[in-house]
Formats: sequence, C-alpha cells, structure tokens
Amino acid sequence: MGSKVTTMRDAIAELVRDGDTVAIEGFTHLICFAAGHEIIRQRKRDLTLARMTPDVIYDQMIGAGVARKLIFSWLGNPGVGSLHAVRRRIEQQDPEPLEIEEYSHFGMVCRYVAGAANLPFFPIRSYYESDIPKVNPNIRWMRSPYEDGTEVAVVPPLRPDVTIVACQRATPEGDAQIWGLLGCQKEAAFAADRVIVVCEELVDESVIRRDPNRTVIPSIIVDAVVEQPFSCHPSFAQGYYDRDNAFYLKWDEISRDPEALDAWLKEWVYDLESHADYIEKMGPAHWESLKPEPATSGEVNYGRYA
Amino acid sequence: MGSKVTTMRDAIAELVRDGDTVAIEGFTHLICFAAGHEIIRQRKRDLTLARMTPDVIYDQMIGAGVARKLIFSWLGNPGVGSLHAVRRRIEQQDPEPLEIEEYSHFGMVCRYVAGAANLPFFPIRSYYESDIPKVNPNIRWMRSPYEDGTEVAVVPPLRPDVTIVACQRATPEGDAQIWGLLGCQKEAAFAADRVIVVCEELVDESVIRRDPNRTVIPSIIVDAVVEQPFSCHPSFAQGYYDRDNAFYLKWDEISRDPEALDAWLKEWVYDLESHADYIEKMGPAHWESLKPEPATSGEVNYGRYA
Amino acid sequence: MSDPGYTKSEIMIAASARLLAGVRNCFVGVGLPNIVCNLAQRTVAPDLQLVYESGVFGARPERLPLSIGDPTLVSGSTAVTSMFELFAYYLQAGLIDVAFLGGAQIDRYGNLNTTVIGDYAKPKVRLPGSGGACEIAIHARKVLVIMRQAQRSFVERLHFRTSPGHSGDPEHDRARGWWGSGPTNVVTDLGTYGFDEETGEMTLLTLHPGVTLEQVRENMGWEPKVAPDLGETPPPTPEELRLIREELDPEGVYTS
Amino acid sequence: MSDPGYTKSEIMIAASARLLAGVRNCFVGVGLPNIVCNLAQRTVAPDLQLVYESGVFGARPERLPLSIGDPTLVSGSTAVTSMFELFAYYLQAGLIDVAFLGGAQIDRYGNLNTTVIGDYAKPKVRLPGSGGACEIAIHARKVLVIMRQAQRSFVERLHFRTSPGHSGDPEHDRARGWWGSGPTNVVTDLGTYGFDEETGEMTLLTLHPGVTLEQVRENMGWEPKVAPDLGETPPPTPEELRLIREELDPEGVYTS
Repeated sequence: MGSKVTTMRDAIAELVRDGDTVAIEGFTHLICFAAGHEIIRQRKRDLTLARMTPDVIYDQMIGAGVARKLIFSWLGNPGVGSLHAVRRRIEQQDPEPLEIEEYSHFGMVCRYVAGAANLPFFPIRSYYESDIPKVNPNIRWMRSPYEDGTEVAVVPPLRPDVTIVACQRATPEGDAQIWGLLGCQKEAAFAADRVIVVCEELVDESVIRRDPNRTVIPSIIVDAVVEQPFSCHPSFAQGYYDRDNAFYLKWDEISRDPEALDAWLKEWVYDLESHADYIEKMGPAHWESLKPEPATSGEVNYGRYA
Repeated sequence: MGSKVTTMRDAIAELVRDGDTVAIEGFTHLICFAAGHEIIRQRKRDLTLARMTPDVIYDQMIGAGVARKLIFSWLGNPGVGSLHAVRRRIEQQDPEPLEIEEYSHFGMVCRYVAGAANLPFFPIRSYYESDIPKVNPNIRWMRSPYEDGTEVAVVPPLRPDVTIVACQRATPEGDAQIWGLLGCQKEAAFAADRVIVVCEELVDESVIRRDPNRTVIPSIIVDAVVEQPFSCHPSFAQGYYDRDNAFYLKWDEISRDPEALDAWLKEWVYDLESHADYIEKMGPAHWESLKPEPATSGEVNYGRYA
Repeated sequence: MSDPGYTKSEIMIAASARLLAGVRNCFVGVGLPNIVCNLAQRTVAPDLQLVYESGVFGARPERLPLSIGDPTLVSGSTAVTSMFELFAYYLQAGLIDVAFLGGAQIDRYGNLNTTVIGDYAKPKVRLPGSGGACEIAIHARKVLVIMRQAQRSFVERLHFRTSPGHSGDPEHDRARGWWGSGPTNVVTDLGTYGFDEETGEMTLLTLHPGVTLEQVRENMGWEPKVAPDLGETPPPTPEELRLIREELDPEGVYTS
Repeated sequence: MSDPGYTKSEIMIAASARLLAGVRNCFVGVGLPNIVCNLAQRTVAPDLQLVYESGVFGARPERLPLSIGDPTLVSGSTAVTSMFELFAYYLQAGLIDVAFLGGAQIDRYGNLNTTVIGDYAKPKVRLPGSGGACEIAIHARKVLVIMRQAQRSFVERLHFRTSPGHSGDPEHDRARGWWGSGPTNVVTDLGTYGFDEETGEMTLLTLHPGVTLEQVRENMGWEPKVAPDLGETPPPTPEELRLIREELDPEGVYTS
C-alpha cells in the first residue's frame, strides 16, 4: 500500500469534477472548510452539494456559484440564524435558481447508509403525516411483508461522487481516526465513489496500529490524504481547536450583502494560494486563542499475543 | 442514575425467565460463559437461544437442557469441529428435538439491527439461489420501489427478551466499553428488552468519561451490571486474557459422550456455587498462563473546553 | 403591569422544567430547552439524562454550549454515538422519553412548520427545514413545544407541515406505527397548554400571572379551547430564579 | 510415485497463492486460506490487504492465528469494525476482491453445501451452516474454493445449496443484483479448475505433477469437463516451500 499523500490543490483538481455530487460532511464537528475553499478557488461548477446540515461553508460555496443543486436536511448557520446566500438563490433565484432536494436528518443518514451498504432502498419510520414526501418524490412507502404489515417510508441510496472527510489524524495510506462527534462521515465516505481524507496530523501507521478500534475510515476506501492543520476553521476539531464562534456571527452579516460576500471570498479565498496562506493571514495569536487545555483519554491495553 | 451492580446469580434469577429468548453474543471474543453457566445452574427451561455463532457455551447449555429452540447462522466449535450435544439433538432428537431457525451471518446481524432500530424488516442482498429461504419462511423477498426494481431479501427483527454482553470495563450504572472484536453485541443489546452487562472490571465513571467514544453499550439500555473477572473463559477478553484453546479441543471429546458431558456439567457448573468457585478450582497458574504481555493504546486528547 | 420580578423567558423555563418531573431522559436542544433541562436536573428530575441530537450522552459541559455540537459537550461525557445509531437505536426505537420542538408556525393540533413561509416552490422565507424534528415528533414518547405566541406563528393553517402533531381525527391519529404520543404540552410567553386526549386539540391550561385570556386570543390565529379549570401558572420560585441566573445562564444569553 | 518433495497441502497452497497475483484485498479464513494469503503477500501480491470476517483489517499477527477471531489479529492491526459494517459496507458494497470458500459438497457449477448431509429436517450429519458464506459467494468479486477431492464431496447433486455458485443457465446466471462473478477457481489435492465463462461449468485446467485424469475421475461425482490445453500445475518453488515451512507454518499445523 503506497502513500496517498497529496496537496489540497491536487486532491481537489484530480478528484472533484464539474457536475459531481460532493459531500463535505460533519455534524458541527470536523467540517472541512479548507476543501470547500479550494473548490471555490478552482471555480468548480454545476456541483450537487449533499450534506445533512449545509452551513457556512455551503453558504460560501453556493454564494461563489459552484453548485446547481443542494441535497440536505437542515439549512442554517447553527446557533446564529440563516444562510443568506442560499436563501437568496432559493427565495429570489438571485443570481440564479438553486435546485433543492430535502429530507429529515434521519432520512439523509439512511440515504448514506443505503449508499454505503449497496442497498436499493432503506426503510425508515418517518414522514408520517408530514408534507416532506409531498415535495420529494424520492420518499416512497412500503409495507412490511410480515404479519404486522407496518407501513414505512423508504429513501433511496445517496452515492456521492466524492466525499471529503476531515479527521484528527491519518496515516499516509489513509487509515483515519476520529474522536468526538462522529456525525455520518463514515457512512458518507463508504457511500462515495472517491474519498478525500484531510487530517490535522499525518501520523505513522504505528500510532494507528496501537488503537485500531479508533479507526473510522479505513484506507481501503481512501483515494487521497491531505495533511492540513486547521482545515476545519471556523468549525472545530475535538482536542485540537475550538469553534470560532465570532466568525459564525460575522458570517451572518457578510452573507446578507452579496457585495460583502464577494469581497470576503476575494480576500480570504481567491486572493490566497492555499489554506496555509489563510492560516498565516489569520495570525498565530488567533489560532492560539482557539486551543483547548489538554484532557486526555487514558489508555487501554490490547495485549500482545505472541 | 443509581448503581445497577448485582451478582450473576441475582441478575440471571431476576432477568432470565423460563421461555425467554436469550442472546449471549460475541464473535469469538467476549463470550460470556459465566452467564451461560449460571443459566444452567439455575435450571432455566424452554429458552430460545439466539446467537450468530453458537459455540461451546451453547453446546453446554443445550446439552444441559435449558433450550427448546436455536436461532443461528453458524454452528460449531471454532477451529476445532462440531458441537456434539447440539448435533445429537438435531440429528437424533437425543434426548429431545431441538427446533432450529437458521440464517446466514449477515441475516442474523440484520435481524438484530432491525430489532435495535425498531424496523419491521431489514433488506439484504443475500440468499439469491440459496436453499436457506426454502427452509426458513421468515426470509422473504421485496422489490425496490425505485427505477432499478432490484429484488432483495428481507429478514424480520429479532428482539431477544434478554441480551447478555461481556465487556472489559463498565461503570456501576452500566456504561460499558469494549475494544477488540465488536461482533454484533451493540445491536443485540439495543434489540433486547433487558440487558445484562458483565464486566471484567467495574470502573469509576471518571474512567469512562475520559474516553466517551469507546463506550459501546450506554447505561440507558442496561438493567444489571455484574463484575466478573474471567467471565469469558475459555473465550478471551482482549488485553485481559487469551483464548484457552486447550479447552476448546478438550470440549470436542467431552461433548461426544453424553455421560462425560453430564459429568463435566456436574463438576464445573452444578457443584459450584458461582464463577468465583470456577476460577478458584481452575487455579491461579492457569489464569496466569492466559495473560498477555501489555500493548497499550496510547492516548488521544479530547481537550478541555471551559 | 408591575415588574413581576422575572422575565418572560424565565417563567417559560420554569414552567417547562416542571413538566420534566420524574422523566428519565430527554433530547436536548440549544437555547431555552438546554436551560430547561438543566434546571429540571437540579430540581424536579435529578436522574434526568440529557441526550444531544449530535450524539452525546451524559454530557457535563464546563461552559454554556453554543450549539448542540459544542466540543464542551463531548469532553467528559459518558458516550458518543454516530448519527445513524442515535436516530435508529435511540429515537426510532422509542428510548427517548421527552423531546423539545419549536417552529415558525404551529397549528391547533400541534403540527409544526420549520420549512417555508409562503409557497414551497417559491417561498417568501426559506426556513431551516426538518433537521431531526420530523422523526422526533413521531418517536419521542412526549413532545414539549416552547414558543413565543403571535398571530403569525400560532396559525389556523400551516404553510407546510414539517413535523406531525395530532390529526384532529381520533380514529386516524398516529395510527401507522408511531411510537410517540405526539405533542403533550406547549409553553408560551403567555401561558401553558395541553392537548385534548380525544380530539388532540391544544387546550389552554394556565395563564401566566398578569396575562389575560384576551391577550392570548390576540396572539393566536384560532379561537383557543380553554380548560374548564383554567388556572394560573405558578411563577418561578426564588430557587429556580437563583439557579437560572447564577448557575445556568449567568450572562443572561437566553433569559434576559 | 516417488516423493515429489512437497505435500499435497503445499502444492494446494502454492497453486492458490499464485491466483492472488495483483489482488488488492482478500477475505481470509483460518487454516489453508490464511497460509495462502500470507504466502501471496510475500510473493505475487505484496500489496494484498487481508480482511478477516471477524472485522479486522491490516492484521499483523505475531503468531499463527488459531481462529479468525484470534486476539493476535487485533493487536497491531489498522482497523476493527463491527459485523454489521463488515458485511454491509465492505462485502455487500463490493469492496472485497477475493474470498475463499469450501464446503462438505460442491457441484459442477460451484454451488456449495455447508448445511446438512441428508435431509434438512432429519439430517444424517448436521454441518455448521452458512456463516458468512452465502453472502461471500454472492458479493466477493471472485471466489476461490480450496477443497480436497472425493466422490462424496464433488457431487452430482448437492443435499442442500447453502452458497450459490453458477446456475448453469447463462441467461439467468447471477442476474438479481449480485456483485460478484461467483466461483472462479477451485484448487484441489489433484489439480486446479476454472469455470467456463459461458456455461459456468467447472473445467479442469491443470493436473498436479504425477496425478492422472483417471484419478480425477475417480474422485468426483460427474464426468469432468477438461480444458483442451490441459496442463500441469507448476510445483511449489523452493522459495515458496521455504516461506511455508520456515515462516508461515513452522509447526506444520496445516501443511504436513
């Protein structure tokens, strides 16, 4: 197994293609903003963006014009309010329409599970008496073939062309470990045709091999590995840095005004070469301020069976 | 949340009832022999035993007459051969018939998942052209409601009355951590009405709270917690003790002969008060010989966010 | 009306927390529900286990969480689970006793809209959508709603039914394999409501001190059903106020 | 026949290992398949990743594993996964390139019986059953069978079809959403077989050195189809024998 280590630029250039369905997953935690920025920077177009909780990074990407469609279950700036660029496209087709396909959280999760497990549908006890199936013909109904005859909703598999997963640490081959909130990254990665792993730290495989139960994404499904510290800012990486809440609040202002949004994209994405520039521009004091005190896990004993 | 700590005797007496469906799960790892022995000792009757891989403990239980039915996917003494007591009952109805209901591994796993997730059925791409559905009417067929129209098998939920899970460590409330092979213990526990957790070590909740991602069974579904070192012998507990392979080989001889089996049950189960006696009778040198050298996991940092 | 010595948020919190008496576990949101649950833990429900939609159990946050995904919820918790397991093995399996919901619109049967104001295809306001609310409404054993009352939010007819409440038809109500009993209580800035067991209709149970029935009528889109024994919501106790102000939200983020 | 300098097991291992040339990953069993995979890793398939049915990836066992669930497989591996994820996300999703199967009976189309000898309801011999074999037969991209040949095991008619091979009907064969191509090779103590691409029938490709076609016929329940260019299995090389004897099974547990 060879190393799959590459740069963010090359990973995005080679693995994300115009027209692709792309999932940058993460439930508040480990949202790979740096990958989203690189997609913007490379001016990818006509993407279908999938994500349970499109938040600020999808507002930025959609504001930058990379997407024609959004598949989601909750749309917002968590704890703050709306995604204004997304809303402008949905409410006013400004500057162009945005196709949407919406589910509930569990519906989205089950779509990824069906994609990961190669199932043609996944059953879910949801959507009863809700209007969601009325606006989404992909949500259908099936009846249990057993005596109970229970009626359940079903959702179809979601198979992104590319899933991008951020993690705390990975080997050059792509075995990736995550702790803290797990969201649906594993399912979204297994469901995808191509997987990019972005890690805070590249580690030797001996580190991973000491604790194999902590591996969430196995190298067998990984196409590229990018080492990129702070790739999730302004979201967080458990144990590495905190959520930059001030930025989430600031984004609310920026995204209300299309010109401010464009100016922000120019200053923080287009005019920078890479996330390294973003880190430098933000300044070391900022990163220092987001760093938590240590709280370590303790160790367990796997035993040596020789 | 109060402590749920009790003795094996009380846990089995109160939570396992004649006629129950009982799952003692574990895929070669963490198979709770001590709970099986206590069920034998208390002469429970008419149980339906469920398990992916009925092995030596189920041969002992079925040989002792606790069960009327077996739900399974692979029947054998792993790496050794047959379960002779089970075979006598299936092949010769000796001393009485044993009803069987059989699946493949994935079918059993999906039955537990459906039970855990409260789904009326679970789809699985299996059993095509196999004779298994011909002898098991619980395996049925459904067609995808989407354009592909793929035909899949479905299995019904399995909801044990009691699931017994062994783990390396747990809190008195029942938050249980497992490392090494995970089998389908989590799914079997969530699927069950009642859950007994048997731990090698009872630990303070501060130990668990340092590494919450390692928790496999949450206290919310646990009814009783039993601290019982070596409860999985002759199977193993990763990091605590090795598989006692000599016993698996010896069992092949014992179980071929109903009288030898009865004598073994008398000596090692009925005539002992508890697993503590079993440990003492086996002698400290035996336990010492099964202990692996340490191989620790290393630590991760969760960070303190205050 | 003279200053009652507490804010509208504070009486909403106190009234909601009391509804959790004896409850074993609860799906917690951010904002008011978070304070409500923490207050209940310290008063009427000492064994209450908080479950976060982000997959965290037994959280011991060292600061007021900014979202349900705050890292302070993870550090020192007893378990973290994937979203699939959270929704499948906990919520859909019926393990969640109580959940909180809210929305832009609610109707008299407790149905909620968090999707759009206006037409779905061309919305006037695009709201966040379901998130987990649709499943929560269906499977949490009880659903509590905390919302401020107004004509535009307590409506005769929802623009979109995101999360089902009751159907208004006792024969048909929640008949298809649901696990929850639907919305059981609504706490607003004006009073508290239950739901009629027969018809599933929202019923005013208590008015907050100083609030009139007329004010309630002015702030909802239908003629409210009123309990025959309409009472007054007990105001927050000094101990409840102390806990809210000193321990749970000392900076008054949610309660001022 | 003079001593060829290797055992039947050793030529079965060597012939099987060569079939793994260039393969990326493989579902490993205990016993012979384990030795086969480890030999292939050291010879024709240096990048071969071993996946154990117990849920272990990238194992680096410090001793010869006694079962697929041996703790020595876990310590130092790169990942451990639950059975659900293993079967759903890896096997059913088509990520497994090659798997090994065996059985008490095989027919000319590679269908396997691991369930019963005799009638299902009143079996003469109750065998282990499917385990994961039924799914493996359906979803592994290729299935290799390693079995000793005998009249009672290479049968005209299975007593029970546990794991599907080919149907014998090219129109119908593996038509319903399968991912694997079914059994591709059988390695026995007498020779090696492929499967006809059209009919799915087992076809003798090579005889092991010193074995006659007559011996093959004596040890199977149907008239074997023989490749027009029937060849001889290359014997194990000295390096293959050294690896098997010195590194992989020094105690001769599986190879003597």
